[in-house]
Amino acid sequence: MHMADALLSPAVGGTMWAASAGLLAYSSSRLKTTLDDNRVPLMGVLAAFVFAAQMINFSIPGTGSSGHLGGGLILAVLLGPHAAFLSIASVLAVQALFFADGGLLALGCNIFNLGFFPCFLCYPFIFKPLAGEAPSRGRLMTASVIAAVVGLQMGAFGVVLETVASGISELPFNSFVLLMQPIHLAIGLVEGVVTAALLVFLHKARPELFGAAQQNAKTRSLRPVIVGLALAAMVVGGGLSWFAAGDPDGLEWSMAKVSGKEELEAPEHGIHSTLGSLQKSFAFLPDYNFKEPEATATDSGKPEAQQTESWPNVSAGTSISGLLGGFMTLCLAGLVALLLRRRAPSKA
Amino acid sequence: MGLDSALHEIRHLDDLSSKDTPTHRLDARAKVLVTLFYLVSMLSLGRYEVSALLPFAAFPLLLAVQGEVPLALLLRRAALALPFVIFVGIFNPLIDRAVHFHVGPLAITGGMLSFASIVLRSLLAVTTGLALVAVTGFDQICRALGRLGMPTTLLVQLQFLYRYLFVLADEALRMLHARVQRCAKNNHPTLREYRTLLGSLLLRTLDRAGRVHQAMLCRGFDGQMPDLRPTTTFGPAEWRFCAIWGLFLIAVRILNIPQHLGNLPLYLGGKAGGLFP
Amino acid sequence: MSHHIVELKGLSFRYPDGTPALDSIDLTIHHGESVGLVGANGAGKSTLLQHLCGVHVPQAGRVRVGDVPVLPSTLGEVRRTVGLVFQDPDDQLFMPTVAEDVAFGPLNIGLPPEEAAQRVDEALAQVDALHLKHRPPHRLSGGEKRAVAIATVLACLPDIMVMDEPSANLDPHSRRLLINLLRSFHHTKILATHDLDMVLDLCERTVVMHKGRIMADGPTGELFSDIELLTACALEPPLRMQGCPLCGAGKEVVSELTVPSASG
Amino acid sequence: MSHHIVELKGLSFRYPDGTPALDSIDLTIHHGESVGLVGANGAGKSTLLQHLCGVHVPQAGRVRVGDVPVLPSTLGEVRRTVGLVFQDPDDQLFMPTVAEDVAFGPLNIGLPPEEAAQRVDEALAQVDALHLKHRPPHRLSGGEKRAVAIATVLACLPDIMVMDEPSANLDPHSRRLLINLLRSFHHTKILATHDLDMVLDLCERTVVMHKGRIMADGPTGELFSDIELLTACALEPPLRMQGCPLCGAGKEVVSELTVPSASG
Ligand SMILES: Nc1ncnc2c1ncn2[C@@H]1O[C@H](COP(=O)(O)OP(=O)(O)OP(=O)(O)O)[C@@H](O)[C@H]1O
Ligand SMILES: Nc1ncnc2c1ncn2[C@@H]1O[C@H](COP(=O)(O)OP(=O)(O)OP(=O)(O)O)[C@@H](O)[C@H]1O
Ligand SMILES: [Mg+2]
Ligand SMILES: [Mg+2]
Repeated sequence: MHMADALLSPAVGGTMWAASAGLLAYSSSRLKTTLDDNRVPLMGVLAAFVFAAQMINFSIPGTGSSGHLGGGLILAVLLGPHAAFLSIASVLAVQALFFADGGLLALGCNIFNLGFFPCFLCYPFIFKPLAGEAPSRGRLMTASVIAAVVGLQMGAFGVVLETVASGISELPFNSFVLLMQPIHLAIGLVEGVVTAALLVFLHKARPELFGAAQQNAKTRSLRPVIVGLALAAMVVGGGLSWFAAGDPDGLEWSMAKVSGKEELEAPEHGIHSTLGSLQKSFAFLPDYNFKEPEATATDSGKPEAQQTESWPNVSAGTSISGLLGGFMTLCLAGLVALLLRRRAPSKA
Repeated sequence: MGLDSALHEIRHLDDLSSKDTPTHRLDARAKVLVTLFYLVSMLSLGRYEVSALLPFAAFPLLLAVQGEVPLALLLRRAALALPFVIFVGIFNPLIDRAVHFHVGPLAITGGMLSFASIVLRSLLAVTTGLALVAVTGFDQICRALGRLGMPTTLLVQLQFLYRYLFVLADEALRMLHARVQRCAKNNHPTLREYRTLLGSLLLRTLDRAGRVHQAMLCRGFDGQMPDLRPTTTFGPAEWRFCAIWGLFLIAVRILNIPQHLGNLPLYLGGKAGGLFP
Repeated sequence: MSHHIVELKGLSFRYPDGTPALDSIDLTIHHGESVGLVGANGAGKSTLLQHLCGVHVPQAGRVRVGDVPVLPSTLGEVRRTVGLVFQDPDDQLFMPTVAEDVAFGPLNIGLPPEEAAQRVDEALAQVDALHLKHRPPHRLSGGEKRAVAIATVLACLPDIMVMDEPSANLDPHSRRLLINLLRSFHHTKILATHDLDMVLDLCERTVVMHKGRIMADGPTGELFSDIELLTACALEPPLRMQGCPLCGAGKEVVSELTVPSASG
Repeated sequence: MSHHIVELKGLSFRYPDGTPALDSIDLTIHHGESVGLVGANGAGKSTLLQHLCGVHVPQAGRVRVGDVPVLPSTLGEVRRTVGLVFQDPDDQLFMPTVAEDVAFGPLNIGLPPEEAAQRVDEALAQVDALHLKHRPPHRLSGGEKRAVAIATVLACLPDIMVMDEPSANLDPHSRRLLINLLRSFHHTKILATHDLDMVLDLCERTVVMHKGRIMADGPTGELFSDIELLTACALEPPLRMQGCPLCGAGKEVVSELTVPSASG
């Protein structure tokens, strides 16, 4: 599911844009140095394929509903993480421009949610170890399903974090997670099954193509991926937790709303509110959060709580805990990958 | 969205963008920058702001009118983008029940305000994005982004994607038609059929990519796309466009014009209540 | 059989993006007729054919196949009557093996597997492609693909056979096989093509389209001798009618064209 | 000019999946010659052409273009000499506008932008497509795409022009335009095609391929009268040589084939 502009605050959108732009720059610089140049048209044409494939539905037996390919994982398998990340970004950009899927500000979030997780986490750390060097049909199936499910769970969680951090929607964190994750479990299963089906088909029709892809994959060093991962985890952990950890519980948040007063309700302080919104309007960029909170309070002459109400609280404490959490997540992911890698050969 | 209608929608926007109006002729960088500034300033409004959002409609409206983009198209598309936003926003009225003011007997809660605000934001963001594409064209937007610092690899990517989208989508459509022709009912393919449909399409896609690459090599491609010459310059018209809209956006962002209008009697009549007692 | 009349009345069609493709087409084709549909690139031939099997539904005017008007509700019935062979065989073949591909139609209309298997064999034998039965379609040569694509349609036992540029990309031998196959097929045939020589071989009647309209409709030989008409519609007489280099005949007919002499 | 001789010696090639495509090919083509390459589907025509501009590098035997052997190290030079027009123009047109597409080659060989722009205009004028200059390729009709694809190659000023099935899917009028264009082009031309009538119009020399080998090589008119050879290679005489329906001539030549009489 795409994150939408309307649910996003510019601060969160900007942070995610920065994260995605960094990853895009990194990926394309990596490609420039390693690219055997036949990838250039391959990336573009495969992106067009994914774009078209996303609009073809198949009926899911027994449910009366229909599903389709998402494409992130299959691109990662066919192109490798860096090229795949660029391809997904371009698909999302076209969707944002032509179908307003998500929107321009939310594009950063969407590239991160739908590109980073499948390409840089699920493919190298879940799909590759599980599928192994010479994948059998069964292993392709398991690897794709697990990788796709995990990828979409992460993506959905990203949407939740971004939405909650933006504070435009009132949906409490807990309930939103409970809504989004199960839906995306189903979507992930479909995605995994379709990806696997396609890979099996391709494997049968063009074994030679597969061998080459695997070889490419083998020679690719994991270090940059891990570096990228660490960077991303820091961005997510550090950046987002400023917004998220400040109000961990949406319910509490809305309770605060009840007690707090809003400008609309108090039209009598005309000039003050004008000054206040003047202050605010120059603060829509992320760096707002680095401004001294005191300054805001004194300038507008209103209690700080009111001024920053729709804005996340920044405190060194939450940032540090966010970084710590991000670091722990990264360790956990590494551990899981290690375990999977150990187990993969014994499965064959 | 089905492939059929998706392709049609893209072609339609593509058609509109090949018109020739003064707005179309502006350097794409100006339009892209103003659009981004627009989105940031509009979306940075507080979540209970409804009236303050209204003046922001001026930008997409004027862009559409000057660029001869049918408004109905923009609104129809904007409506299509609403479901997810409503799905997430619909909880606001249920959760945030703090009464902000009364309109007659009706109590307006914060949730209602923020829900209305979300819907309005979505409509504005979507119409603006689409208007931008319709008066600029995909290719020009990509180039503008390239000239503003987007990596070349990504730029080339986007152009390839756009080019082959039409070829592949047409191929896929013909395959779907061929399938439907041999089916008694017009239903979605089963997973098995889907696999082989997409699989065949993927095989052909891979072949095509190989041929395209060969064609590029035959014309001297050495891994570097030749520098695409800028076709437009950032002249006085562009500066004027940026300045006017920049000032306008700052103004409507700072001053809640509708509210000030509403409060006009209040300013005139001193502290005697207001529109919303 | 009256129920295999194909009737188009005042048919107009515009693509969703506004491109006009058909403009008040009136056309009646009787059972057993073999009709060639010719015209420039973009004249509307493919669009017209696609109306006959419900790929497009008429926007103005009406289409009847036999007693059944082509409407969204009758598409199932119409599709069983009309078999369309697409211009690109790759578009038509999507199952993992040739046999499954040919069986797809029969199984979909509810035939039991044994009967479907029999139909597969019959249809493949008709196009001389029985040996390809277990091959994957994407590994066939162009001509083989074309033959199998035709078999997939034959297996549905259509009463009306509609083909879009069937001879493109075929080598001369495969083209000849195709012509002979079609000649042996006695149902109604409608062929859209740029291969006017094939039309000369197969169709007693020809319809010339131009910019979405029918410019002429009559006996093939007559139309193909009308140089003015052909030139106006971006066509030329069939090659066999253009100055045979052995006898030099026909040169005067096509003197308006820059017909070259063979240099060999 | 000796440096525009094309020479293949003992050339063999297998695709990575093991399909044999070329089997010890020996062929020499001199400057200014116009050669038709004909043969059944899958005979190896496209594979051969692709060796001439380094798409494939010889696995056995060698290929020389002028004084330069085709090797990975000389590909840049070879590709500047040989211009290949692909069968499907969609493979060849990948830039956002026609002008940029045609400029792609000139810019890549390092021409300054102004000079490249001039080449674009010249090349487009040659194929009568100057009016398409600012259109995006995905909005052109099939024939227009083909013309632009040819212009992209012309703009590189190749000394040797190599085309793969250039007349497929064109309507007769566009095909005639193409033939006239090619006739006005005086460099070496090599055309792989199933359109033997076009070969008859354009090429004084023809090479017949079959299953990866060269079966015959000689004057076009002579080869095309050798029914036995043609039949063995899944070919037929050009249509214009097959019993012209006006004069009935040539019938005896092709009596082995089931040449039908026009029914109109
Ligand atoms: N999917 C589409 N969307 C918009 N316009 C289309 C579409 N398909 C075809 N057209 C346009 O409709 C007109 C008729 O097209 P059609 O494919 O019927 O021509 P045709 O006679 O089959 O040409 P050809 O000989 O090149 O196959 C053309 O102008 C074409 O550009
Ligand atoms: N990419 C490929 N991988 C494997 N085999 C191939 C590939 N391309 C072609 N072949 C095979 O190589 C042989 C020669 O093919 P080629 O394309 O050169 O034939 P052609 O003479 O151009 O035929 P056509 O007239 O159908 O274009 C054929 O048997 C074909 O199946
Ligand atoms: Mg057609
Ligand atoms: Mg070929």
